[in-house]
Amino acid sequence: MNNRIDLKFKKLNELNKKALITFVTAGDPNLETSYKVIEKMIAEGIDILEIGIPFSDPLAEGPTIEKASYRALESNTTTDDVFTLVKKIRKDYELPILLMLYVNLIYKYGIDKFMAKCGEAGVDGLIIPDLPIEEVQELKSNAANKNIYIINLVAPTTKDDRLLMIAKESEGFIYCVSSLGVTGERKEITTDLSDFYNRLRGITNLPLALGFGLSNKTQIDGLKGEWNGFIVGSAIVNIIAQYGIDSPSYVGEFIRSLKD
Amino acid sequence: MNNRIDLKFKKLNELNKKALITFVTAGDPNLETSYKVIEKMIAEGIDILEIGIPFSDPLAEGPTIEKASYRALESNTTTDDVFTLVKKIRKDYELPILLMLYVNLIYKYGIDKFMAKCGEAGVDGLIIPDLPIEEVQELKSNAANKNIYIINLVAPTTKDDRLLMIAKESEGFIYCVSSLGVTGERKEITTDLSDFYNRLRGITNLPLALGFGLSNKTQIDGLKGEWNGFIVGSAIVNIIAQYGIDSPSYVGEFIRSLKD
Amino acid sequence: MDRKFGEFGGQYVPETLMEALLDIEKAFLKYSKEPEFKSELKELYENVANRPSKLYYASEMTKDLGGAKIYLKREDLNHTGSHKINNVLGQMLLAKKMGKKKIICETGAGQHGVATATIAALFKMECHVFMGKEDVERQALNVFRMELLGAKVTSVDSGTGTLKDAVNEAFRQWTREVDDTYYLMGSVVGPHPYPVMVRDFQKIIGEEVREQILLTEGRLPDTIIACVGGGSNAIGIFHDFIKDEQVSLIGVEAAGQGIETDFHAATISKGSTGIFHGMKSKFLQDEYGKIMPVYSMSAGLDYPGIGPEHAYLYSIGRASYFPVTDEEAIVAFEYLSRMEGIIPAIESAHAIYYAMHLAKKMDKDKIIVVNLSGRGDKDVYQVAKFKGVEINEQ
Amino acid sequence: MDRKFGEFGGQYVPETLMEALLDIEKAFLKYSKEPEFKSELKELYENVANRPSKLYYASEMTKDLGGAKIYLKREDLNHTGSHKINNVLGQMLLAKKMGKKKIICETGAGQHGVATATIAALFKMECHVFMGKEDVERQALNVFRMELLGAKVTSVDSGTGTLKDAVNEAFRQWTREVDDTYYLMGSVVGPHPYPVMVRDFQKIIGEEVREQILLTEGRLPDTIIACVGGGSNAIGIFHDFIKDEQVSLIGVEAAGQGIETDFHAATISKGSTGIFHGMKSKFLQDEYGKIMPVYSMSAGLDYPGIGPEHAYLYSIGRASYFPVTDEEAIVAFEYLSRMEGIIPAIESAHAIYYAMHLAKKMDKDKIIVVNLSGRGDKDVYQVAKFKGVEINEQ
Ligand SMILES: Cc1ncc(COP(=O)(O)O)c(C=O)c1O
Ligand SMILES: Cc1ncc(COP(=O)(O)O)c(C=O)c1O
Repeated sequence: MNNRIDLKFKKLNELNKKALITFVTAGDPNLETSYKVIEKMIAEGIDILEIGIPFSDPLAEGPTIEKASYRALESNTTTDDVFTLVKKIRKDYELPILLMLYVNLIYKYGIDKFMAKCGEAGVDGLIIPDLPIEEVQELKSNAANKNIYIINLVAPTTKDDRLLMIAKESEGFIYCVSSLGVTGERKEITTDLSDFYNRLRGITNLPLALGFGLSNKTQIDGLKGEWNGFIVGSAIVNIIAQYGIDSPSYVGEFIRSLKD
Repeated sequence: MNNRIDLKFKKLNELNKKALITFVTAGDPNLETSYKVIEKMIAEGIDILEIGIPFSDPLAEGPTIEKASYRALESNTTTDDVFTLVKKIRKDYELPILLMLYVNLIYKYGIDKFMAKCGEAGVDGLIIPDLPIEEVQELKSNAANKNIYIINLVAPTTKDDRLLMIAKESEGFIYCVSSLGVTGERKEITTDLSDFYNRLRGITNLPLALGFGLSNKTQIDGLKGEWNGFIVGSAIVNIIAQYGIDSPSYVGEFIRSLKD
Repeated sequence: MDRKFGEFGGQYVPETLMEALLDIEKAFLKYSKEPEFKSELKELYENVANRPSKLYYASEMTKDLGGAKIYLKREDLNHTGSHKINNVLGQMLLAKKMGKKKIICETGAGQHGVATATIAALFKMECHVFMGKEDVERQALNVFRMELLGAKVTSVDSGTGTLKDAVNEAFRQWTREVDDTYYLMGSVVGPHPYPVMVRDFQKIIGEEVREQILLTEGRLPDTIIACVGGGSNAIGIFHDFIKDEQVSLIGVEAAGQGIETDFHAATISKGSTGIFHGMKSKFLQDEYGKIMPVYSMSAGLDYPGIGPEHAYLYSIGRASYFPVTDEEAIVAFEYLSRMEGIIPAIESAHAIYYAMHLAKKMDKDKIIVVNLSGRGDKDVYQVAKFKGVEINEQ
Repeated sequence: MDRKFGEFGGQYVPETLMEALLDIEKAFLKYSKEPEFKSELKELYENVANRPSKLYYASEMTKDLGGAKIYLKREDLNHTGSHKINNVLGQMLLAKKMGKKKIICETGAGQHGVATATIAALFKMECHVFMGKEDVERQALNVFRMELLGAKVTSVDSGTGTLKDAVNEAFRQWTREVDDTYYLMGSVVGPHPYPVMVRDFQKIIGEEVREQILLTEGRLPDTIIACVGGGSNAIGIFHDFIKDEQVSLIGVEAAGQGIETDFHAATISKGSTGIFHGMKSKFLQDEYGKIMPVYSMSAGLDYPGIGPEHAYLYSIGRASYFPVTDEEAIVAFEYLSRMEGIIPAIESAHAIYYAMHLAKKMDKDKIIVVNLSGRGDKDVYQVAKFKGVEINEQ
């Protein structure tokens, strides 16, 4: 057990703390800004970093992250650029780094080559929104060879027998989608989250991180259940959309507000 | 034999002259002008007068007479107005007067009543472009009662056996359509008119008057065959379209040019 | 061959056209009896027109209205989208037998023009369509369809710029080139033999209905409803049932803005006997016999006359005729779209409206057949516009 | 049930949708085997879709080209004007059996949207259609048809504003309301079980062709040609003949301005294997897997992917695929209009063009069947515009 994700959750567990996982789209609005935003977030004490690779058709995203993807493509950000970015971060930091990307980016790049590059750059896990467990096998062994976890998602629609299947296949943590729909901030989460947590916890001992729609401390604190981590994405991307190359300090401020 | 039409052709025949039959739409652009145009034409020596009653849908007419019809309707000219006009002319003149009109105007007016009015006003004949001999019986006896002739038309398309039928039914004269198509001036008449004349003359002794597309003396003089009369319409209507209420003297001039 | 239906019908046209009409009558008499012509026409009905057209049980409409069972005769599913093609196939085949190479016709909604242009293309005939200026505007889609099919379309701006004026102009054109041109009349109107001939080429509709309803219901319908412009789709579905006195036959006229206004085309309701377009029949006319301008949002019903056979059926009480307004037709247009997923021609929507009205008052064991004479694709722009929706084609 | 065709197919979707897909698969497996479902579907095919569609012998085209005999499978004569309704009837019936009340779908040319809105109206289901902004503009007629039928139409302006983006947005909407909504996919694309299911609901086309051609010609055709957007009309006509190795199967892709330019949608000719819209198949993509903007004047073919079964048939050499440009499609659009009096959908015109090209090179005793997937009324404005003709709807 030497994947940084496992180590991180083990440590947080010992401290009785929850993981703060934050998301940024690489290259939005350019790679330099992304790097600075990431440095700020790390400085403010995030636990796990999730970097999105831009895609032409991010069909699991709401308008916020969809537009970030288009901005990053506008600045010609490629998968190779993202590896360079990860390498640069990894030089200075040991926190777990996850890539969020659509499966075609891996497939077209070449699965083998993609995993090799991940290993080289220091990627610890992959979040692939359009890859349900039915299709995960094609990537699994290549990823495992490079000690890279594929993080599975579960949704409120996922029934118990399927949760069990997914849990069995999972490693690192399980990405628990808080509500129906695509990514994006939500005023209110209507899913019965404590039931969702209990169903999951009854099935697996893996860390459970909740994502989709989380945007402020009050909301996170108010959530019932013993979640092991929280994933914040659109709220950060919105700040970047607003402030562009000036966003790093605003993002930093926002992260601080979540930690306070 | 006391219809003015017969008398007229008899007299012209004795003088070895051809009939000049001229047309005007009653009420174009108003009844007063029509009256003046008619007086002028009579003064210039026309032989037979043909007065058109305006109709909403004059489907045997070309654009010239069609528009005259619309102008006359614009000035609210009715069938009754036309009877008044005929009466006024008949007070002073003895030349044969023909009404040109579409069959519905008679039918809707009431066949009996219409013929009575014609008789009263001094009408000698009717030219009904949409009444082939197949349908003439319905009017025939009523017209005959008032000594009114229904002038039949024949066309270049009419075959010999049909010419014979029509000739048998005819009285006064036969209106011989010079060419295919609707009324209106023609640069050139392509029908073989001498053949047409010979076919007709082989069948009937009735006077034969040629109409459709005749517009000047040269053209009329140049026509082969021993036609007994010529009908001039659109050429006159064109003058009225151009000069409106000032047209009587121009029409007079034109008639003179035809007689010279 | 009978030239009249009672006092109605006849042949009131310029002498120039008489030989042509007699030729057509002769050819029609000859060919329509020949087995070869019959089998060729049958083949064309099937392979080109897509016949037989379905008799569709409108279950949702029936359920919703709660009265008589409603069946729709689906002429909208014919090739080119209306009943007009039946007649065009018959006459075009006749024109071909007669050795003609040029076809002229009038069109109102454009459906007859499209059908004629279509079959002219297939038969490699020259085709010239006359269409009122106003109709050219409200049925632009059909104008381009005709042009695409190789037809020449002449916009007629004399008179009211609608169907009646298109007929006038087509007649005028015909007199110019009557030697080599066939006038392909689009409805059961005009001089003999058109009303007989067009009826004979459309009567397939009713013949199919008889067979279909006997098959599904084991009995004849109680009521048959069709819209009436010139009256061809109505005669087409009525004809085979005229002898069955128990079947009530209903024609629906366009009441435009209402028959109490000056803006309608309700010939039977408000017209009187007259002679026009070659026939004695009922017309909207003034006291002197001047033909009145008429109005309907539906270009195919915007005509001041009606076929002579309808005037006759009305005069002897065998068929009844009722007016339906623009607004009511639009109600039916939307109703059928939402209820059965069928967008009817705005012409046919007039008949649908009357059926909606009548079905409610009839017992559940009664049967109504409505002739769905055409599809409504051609009308959606106009209805949108009528309802104030902005449509921008780009 | 096989989730893949060789290496192609699969189920690459967000977990949120997986249970829904599994439910659909289960329901499909269950119902599609039940005699009751089968007979209900047969009834719908006949009474609503107007099936069987004619197999039309294109005698004029055959004569003109002087080669193989050409038959057209007339899906354009189906209710709503294209093959799309076959699939919609099947899936809507399934959705009803599953107790669903809300339907969402994507549409390109608008034909699938119109078909879905139509059957949703008939089945009294709520209907929400997603359509690219650019397609909303070039197919305005269909937009209003859908609205008239009671559907809500959402114009999608993300991405390229065409079919692919409409699919993205429909997927997004589905994840929001997956509990009570059925996604009615319009072609043999997307995650399993759609490619299988849509194919099974479209295979009636080929089954009818077999019966019809055996009846008229006593043998199978030599070549079958269909246009390929997602590939449903093509699979529909191919499927029953896949086992008959002697029948050559040809798909025609949209080459837009030419496959040597950046403006085409020729997936097989220029694409590579990838994973998108829930399936592994062939896509037009860059070296990193970004989906490329595609172009075709035909909204129904303007899609960067192809159904996985086509990718498979291509990979094993059982079917061939060829590109046809906008300009060639317009040539065929006009050719078929003038030659047979049939205005084809611009999508189908692609297939017609290839048939024109191929027939000439084949012997007179050979037989080609072309799938005429839809009618062209929806396209006349666009073709007019393409040709520089001014059309003003008033
Ligand atoms: C669909 C449709 N129905 C009805 C009509 C009216 O004609 P008729 O009364 O001859 O059936 C038309 C005429 O264009 C039409 O297009
Ligand atoms: C008439 C027609 N043909 C073909 C297509 C392409 O779809 P598919 O390849 O699924 O048949 C469409 C799509 O809209 C269409 O409308």
